[in-house]
Amino acid sequence: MDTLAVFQDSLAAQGYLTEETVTLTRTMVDSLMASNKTIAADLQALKLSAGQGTQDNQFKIDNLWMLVASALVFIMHLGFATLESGLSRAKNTINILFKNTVIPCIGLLTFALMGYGLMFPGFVAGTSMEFFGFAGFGIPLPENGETAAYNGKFTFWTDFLFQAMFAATCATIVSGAVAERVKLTAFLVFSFVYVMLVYPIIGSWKWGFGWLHTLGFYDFAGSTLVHSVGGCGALAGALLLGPRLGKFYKGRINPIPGHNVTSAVIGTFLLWLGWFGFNGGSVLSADPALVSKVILVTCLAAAAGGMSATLTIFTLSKNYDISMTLNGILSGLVAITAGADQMSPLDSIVIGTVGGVLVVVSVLVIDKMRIDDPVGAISVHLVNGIWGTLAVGLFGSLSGLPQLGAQLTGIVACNTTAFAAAFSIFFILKKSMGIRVDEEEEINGLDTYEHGIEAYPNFSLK
Amino acid sequence: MDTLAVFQDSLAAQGYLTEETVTLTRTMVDSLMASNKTIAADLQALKLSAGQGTQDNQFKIDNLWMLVASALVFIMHLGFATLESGLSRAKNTINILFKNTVIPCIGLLTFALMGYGLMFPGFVAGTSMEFFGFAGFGIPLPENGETAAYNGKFTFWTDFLFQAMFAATCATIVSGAVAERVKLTAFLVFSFVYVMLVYPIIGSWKWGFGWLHTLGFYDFAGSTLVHSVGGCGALAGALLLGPRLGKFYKGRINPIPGHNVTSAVIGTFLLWLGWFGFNGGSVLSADPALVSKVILVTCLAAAAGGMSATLTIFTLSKNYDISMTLNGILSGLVAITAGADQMSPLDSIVIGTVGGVLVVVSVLVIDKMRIDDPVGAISVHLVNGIWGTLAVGLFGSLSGLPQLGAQLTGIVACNTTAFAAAFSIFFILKKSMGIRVDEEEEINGLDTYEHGIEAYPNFSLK
Amino acid sequence: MDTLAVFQDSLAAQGYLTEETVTLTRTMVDSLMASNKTIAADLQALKLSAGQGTQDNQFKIDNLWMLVASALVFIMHLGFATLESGLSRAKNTINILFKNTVIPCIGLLTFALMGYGLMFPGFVAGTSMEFFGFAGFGIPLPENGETAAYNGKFTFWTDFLFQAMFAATCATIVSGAVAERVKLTAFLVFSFVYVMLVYPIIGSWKWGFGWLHTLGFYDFAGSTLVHSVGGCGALAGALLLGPRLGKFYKGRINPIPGHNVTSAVIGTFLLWLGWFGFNGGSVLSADPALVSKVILVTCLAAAAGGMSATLTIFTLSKNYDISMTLNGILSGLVAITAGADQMSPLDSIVIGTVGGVLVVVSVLVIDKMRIDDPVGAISVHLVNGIWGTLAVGLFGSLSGLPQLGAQLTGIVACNTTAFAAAFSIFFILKKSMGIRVDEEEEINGLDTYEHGIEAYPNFSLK
Amino acid sequence: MIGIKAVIRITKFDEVKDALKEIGIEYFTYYDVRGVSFQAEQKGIYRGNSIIDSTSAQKRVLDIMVPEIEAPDVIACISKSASTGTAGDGKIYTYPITSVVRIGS
Amino acid sequence: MIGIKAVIRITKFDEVKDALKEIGIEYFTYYDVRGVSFQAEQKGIYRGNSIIDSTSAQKRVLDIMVPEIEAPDVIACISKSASTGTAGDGKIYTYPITSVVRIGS
Amino acid sequence: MIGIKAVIRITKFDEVKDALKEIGIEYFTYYDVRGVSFQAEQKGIYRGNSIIDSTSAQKRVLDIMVPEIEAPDVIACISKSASTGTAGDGKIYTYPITSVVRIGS
Ligand SMILES: Nc1ncnc2c1ncn2[C@@H]1O[C@H](COP(=O)(O)OP(=O)(O)O)[C@@H](O)[C@H]1O
Ligand SMILES: Nc1ncnc2c1ncn2[C@@H]1O[C@H](COP(=O)(O)OP(=O)(O)O)[C@@H](O)[C@H]1O
Ligand SMILES: Nc1ncnc2c1ncn2[C@@H]1O[C@H](COP(=O)(O)OP(=O)(O)O)[C@@H](O)[C@H]1O
Repeated sequence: MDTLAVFQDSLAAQGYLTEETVTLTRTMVDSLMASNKTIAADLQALKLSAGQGTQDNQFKIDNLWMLVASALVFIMHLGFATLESGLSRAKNTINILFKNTVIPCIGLLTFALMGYGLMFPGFVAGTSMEFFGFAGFGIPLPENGETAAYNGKFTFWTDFLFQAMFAATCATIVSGAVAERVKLTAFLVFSFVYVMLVYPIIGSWKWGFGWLHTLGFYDFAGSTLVHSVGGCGALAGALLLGPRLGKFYKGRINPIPGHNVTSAVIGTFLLWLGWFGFNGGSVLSADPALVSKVILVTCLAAAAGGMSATLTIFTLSKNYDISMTLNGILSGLVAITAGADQMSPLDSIVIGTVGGVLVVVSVLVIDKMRIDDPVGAISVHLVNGIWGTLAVGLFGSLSGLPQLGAQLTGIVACNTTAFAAAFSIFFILKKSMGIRVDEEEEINGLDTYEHGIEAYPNFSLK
Repeated sequence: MDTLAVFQDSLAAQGYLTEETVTLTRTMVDSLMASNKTIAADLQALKLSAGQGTQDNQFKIDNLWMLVASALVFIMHLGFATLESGLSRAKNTINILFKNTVIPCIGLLTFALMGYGLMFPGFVAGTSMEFFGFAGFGIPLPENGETAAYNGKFTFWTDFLFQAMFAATCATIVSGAVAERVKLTAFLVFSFVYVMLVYPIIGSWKWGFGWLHTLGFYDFAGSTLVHSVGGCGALAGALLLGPRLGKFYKGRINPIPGHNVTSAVIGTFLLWLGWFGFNGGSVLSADPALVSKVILVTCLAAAAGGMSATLTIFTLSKNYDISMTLNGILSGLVAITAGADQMSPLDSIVIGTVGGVLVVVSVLVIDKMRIDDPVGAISVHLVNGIWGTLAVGLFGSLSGLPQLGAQLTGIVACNTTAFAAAFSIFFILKKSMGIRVDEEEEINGLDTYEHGIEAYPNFSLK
Repeated sequence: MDTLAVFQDSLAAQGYLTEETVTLTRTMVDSLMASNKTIAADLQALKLSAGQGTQDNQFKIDNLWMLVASALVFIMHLGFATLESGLSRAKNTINILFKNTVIPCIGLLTFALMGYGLMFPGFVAGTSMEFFGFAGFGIPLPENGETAAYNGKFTFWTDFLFQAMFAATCATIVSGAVAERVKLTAFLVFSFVYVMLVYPIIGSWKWGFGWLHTLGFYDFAGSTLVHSVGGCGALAGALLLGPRLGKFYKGRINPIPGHNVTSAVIGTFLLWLGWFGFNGGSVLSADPALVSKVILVTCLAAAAGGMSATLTIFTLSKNYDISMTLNGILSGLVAITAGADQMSPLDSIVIGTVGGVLVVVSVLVIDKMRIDDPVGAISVHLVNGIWGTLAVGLFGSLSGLPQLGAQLTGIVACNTTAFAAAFSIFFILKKSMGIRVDEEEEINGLDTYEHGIEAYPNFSLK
Repeated sequence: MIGIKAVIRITKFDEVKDALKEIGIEYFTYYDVRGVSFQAEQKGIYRGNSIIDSTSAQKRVLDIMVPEIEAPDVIACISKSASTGTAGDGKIYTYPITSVVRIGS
Repeated sequence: MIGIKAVIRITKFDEVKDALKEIGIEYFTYYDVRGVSFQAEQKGIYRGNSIIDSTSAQKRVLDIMVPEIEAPDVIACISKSASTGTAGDGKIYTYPITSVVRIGS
Repeated sequence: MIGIKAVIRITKFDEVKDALKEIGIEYFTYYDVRGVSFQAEQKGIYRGNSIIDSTSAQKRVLDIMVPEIEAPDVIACISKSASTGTAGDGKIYTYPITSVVRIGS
């Protein structure tokens, strides 16, 4: 830029007049101006193209992360399958694995059919007080749905995929609590309705910009919208089914250990891994600060939950109960989910620690209440879903009385609705087709009755 | 830019002449021009550097996705290992796991040695009608192989890695069909030859820009080139080996259930997960629209395949046969593979649904034909590989008679070649070293004979 | 730019004077200059913004890759859990799974508490000769810790997470060697101290820019700093504990096979998968050339290690011992870790091949020395950690005598320190609380004593 | 002493055990066996084909050594508590025991 | 009644079962045991060391109660169908049964 | 011939086996059973609740056929080698064997 300065200096110094002057022709001036114009236009074009290139790349990265996150959430279904079947008896293994295999299939298909339209009905963000809306069946590609114009971060396909992977989760949660005695067909009908209607409608209240969103309720990745909603279904199912034969035998609580701790550990680790995407993907972009903090606090809460549950049960019963350690890890994960983007590392450790204590106490209390939850789904998902949602009002950047009020509103609204819906569905099924297998089937195991074979038929005998 | 306009306006308005004029010296004009030149040069430099920065980032993202996709395809080998061993008896578990563990090792090493050179021989894209070419041994780094100059999207190393992960898959597919009776050493020799020579040569016809590519044959991620080619090996092996002892006993079809459904479920989920990379990576960039759509339709096809297989077998035999659900999911995945980038979500559901029906029917028919395929590899990979390849001519953006013709040509050419090659290799091995273990080994299990121990030696007894 | 040339040409051609001249007013000249200034300023702004956009994206990609790599390293903990428990007897399964579940929890929490401050004490890179430093407790966010200003590539949270995932690994390695006889509480105390103090202090010598870094010691991703350090703990533990009952019975070496080869195979594949992130993430950016090459040579070394171990044990004992194949794969991975960014594909195959031979020989020799290492942890992690670190001086871009010297210094320093520390901790524990369970507990299995139940209680009996 | 070997349904085990406890049996031994009865046929269905297998009815054997005089009570007790009234309930055998030694004595 | 306890190779089980069916045996019970014979030695190899174990030959025990008069036929039938002609084919024992009760009757 | 049925602790198996080898026993059969003794109570703890189960003491049964004259030695040998001196060491029964046939002969 110094040359211009020279120009200016000479003008100034010489009073704009010297002997050896240069007289310009019109052509000369025109061409000088044209030069400037060309440069300016060039600059404008570059501004656009550089901006476009930058935006394309940012779109590509954000979209890529959301796809990777979807893959991570997908693998949670295997986590649920192995965790739940590991904590149940061998004779019901196929049954549980089967449920957890078809649920993601059902979830993807029904969410494409109706769920997405119910969950994102197009409420006006910030002002809508609506409870229900429906954007229509199917997943027609919106205009520009495949470009950055869709939402600046990922394509419509990515959006749907990530949401659909979440959807099936709540039915999977129910599966664990009703394990070893529920009639398969009845459970499939329940899952179908719950995933296609109940989950997305409640979800629309917050994530679809409905009334809870307007009221300021906060649920980052679904402590309430996914886990509590699933947990309510678990509670309703467990209540209506009654306990497994022998669980409360002669006035005693009779523990029924699962058949495969290796499987349960695999499941828990896969769930934890999946949570990298469940929470990390809920940032809805690859924003470095936010995603890295979210994943970090998620891991710290899981670790704290695992350790505190371990120590709590050790204090109470003097043994290292691995099933409680696993439940504790999951509790930390569920509890941090509602506020994962609002918490400091220290907050997350506190939240996870409380979650780990809560899950152990809750498992014992639920047993005492004569509710039979084979895998602890109610304690992990419902109790800690509530705790985590509350915690947003107690810790982190949003904490404060008004937020606490909003959180309580959301908790009460979502849980009563979910419980009422789940209870109704199970109740209708109970009165119509029946929801519990007969005694002989339960004793001999559901596998041979509904699936034709056992899970390990050629295992020990040659 | 307004200042220039002011300049122009004043020129115009004043007829280029006023009283208070400014006379320019040569220095002044020179420096004005120099200023413009500097700006122009700066702009040019920025254009380059911004473009470079953008391109660097795009290269980084695309390359990253391809590496993540390679990792996902890698984990499919564990998927195959657990699926196949889960569907076989405990006494042959180590044998199957061993095969599926060494196959990726063999695959990586032989693909580096020769396979890559055979698969990408440097045919001229669009005109080559060649059937065979060889670019040479090893994987010497091409000039600029580590920069965006290589192909604009990823490095040569990434390219090789992704391709090599695919390569071993077809031998893994064969492994399932010949399980529980094949001689280990013979199978290893077969795998070695099949992966190093047969797979890449057939692959070069399309992906190496050979004659099938020129004819317009389309196979996005390998319904034919990977799955059918593997399925042909499976069929040839099953035919030459004959059925397992007791499978067709006294004129009856005698089902031989596997030993570990948990393992089979783990395997299927890992394969589905791997398919995120198998199909998603075959886009060969992180293009948001394409990758997200490919992954979405892949998942929808899997879900549809799983549900339709479940319902089909339920209709036929009145039980929820989880092995068929798992096979159905895989069938959907195999079937969508050939046209995953060409299909709408609805197309993919249709393709997956048909795949799920096909796999059940095919398993029953193959049983009736007295061909013994313990894990259903032929039905999943060959039958649905053919179906998926055909579907490109029937559904989606490429559909139409000409494409259908091209697809048929490719199907016939690849499958007959693969089958002939596999049959020949197995036949030569049968006549020379023998391919089937002796009866006593088969009855007692291959594990103790070839591997020294059983898979679960300290499981039930302390 | 041609317009300017026209201007210049006309000036030159006409001796700066023609009849039809244009006289400029001061306003005109001012506006011309202002125009130039505006353009220049615009250009400057664009330069910054384009640069910023590019840098933001680059930051986003690098950070994303580091997070994905952290997830991959995380899943290695499940790999260790399933590998180690699979290679042990069923009666100790919960015990091993429990250890490997709480270790990552302990690792994350203690690394947040003290480990990170010990590992990165702020030594002056390149000149520091320090052995010890401490940056303080906890993980307070440094200024700009969430922006690219932190290190240009990823956020502080990402940095911590990736490092913390590494930290727990060395305790996990020890777990395998002391399996089936160590007292759980003692082991937890050991892990706590080892992960919180020993690992990070030794790590600071190189990765914290301490004295070994200054001396030129090279350890890309931790053949020595992670694996050998873990292996030293394994050796110290195995020595102080003594062999399992019955392992060396009546002068014979009595093999004690594990209970679940399926589990061991799952573990090995997950470890291999995790190594994509362990080595690939150690590039500390998503640099396409480096990351792709690192992952490729990692895979090649694993494949070569697997094949060479398979063939070595086959030569020696005429069977395909899958446990050796698995150990061989891991050996290749450990061995390539120190120089993964320095090796050509061919180098890596050689390094892996030697690793595979070494592990087999080492397992046999360690048995002969009457040291009982149930899963081969010493052979895999210590022996091959040393081999891999040495190999940096023998192969690849750094090879040469000076480097070999630096490598030897590092190997000796780290291993003697780690061994001395581990031995001291175990020794103090042995003298105080005791480190070995009593005979009855060992015979009946640790699970029922410390954990209350067995791992597969409802497996074979209904 | 006499040995009583009762082949019962596994699903009846808890009831039999409780019944035995009530009549004062202090110890018994049990293990799982498979009872072959050639009438039994379809035992499952896998991949569309029935598993026709006469070998797969799982049963549990209780092996109880009692003074001869107690045998009829024990037999009656098992016979009652193990019964479902349908085919396949099992059988009870007795066989002579010629001596008993307590280990370590 | 007499009890026949036949220790056979597992691999011969199907043949024995079919043979028994043919001679009209309607029920029998079986379970798996391990036969120790101190001659037997190397039973596998793991991580380069042989597993020397005299305890690991898996055998199957068939337990059949038949009227005394049928016993010789059943024994002959098993002896024939379970034989491979090589060492380790197993043995057949008989022992007295003093009473049989059908559960529930 | 006489049949010796010894119910022992699994943890004592190796010692008993070696002891039997030393006194010249060539073959025996064993299988795992569960011994119910109604005294036994807490058998574990899971999710905070004790597993009260009288059924879970795992035992191993050794079944040995010997000429009647050898029986006392074998019984003494087992009784000694299987003993820990604490409750739960097990029992040894004998029962008559009426005939033995070697399969295939
Ligand atoms: N003769 C026999 N020899 C050995 N075991 C027998 C005999 N008869 C019955 N059993 C055993 O008793 C079990 C139950 O048979 P049982 O109750 O007699 O059948 P059902 O009620 O149809 O008569 C059989 O599965 C078998 O294990
Ligand atoms: N004296 C015995 N007491 C108990 N079981 C025996 C006896 N002799 C043989 N057996 C059982 O019969 C099985 C087969 O042994 P056998 O066929 O006699 O071997 P061989 O053919 O070498 O003589 C043995 O593994 C063991 O389970
Ligand atoms: N009367 C019996 N009938 C059947 N089995 C018995 C009997 N008494 C003991 N047993 C078996 O022997 C095992 C060991 O019992 P034992 O050693 O007598 O206990 P204790 O040492 O407390 O007297 C029991 O678990 C059971 O399997």
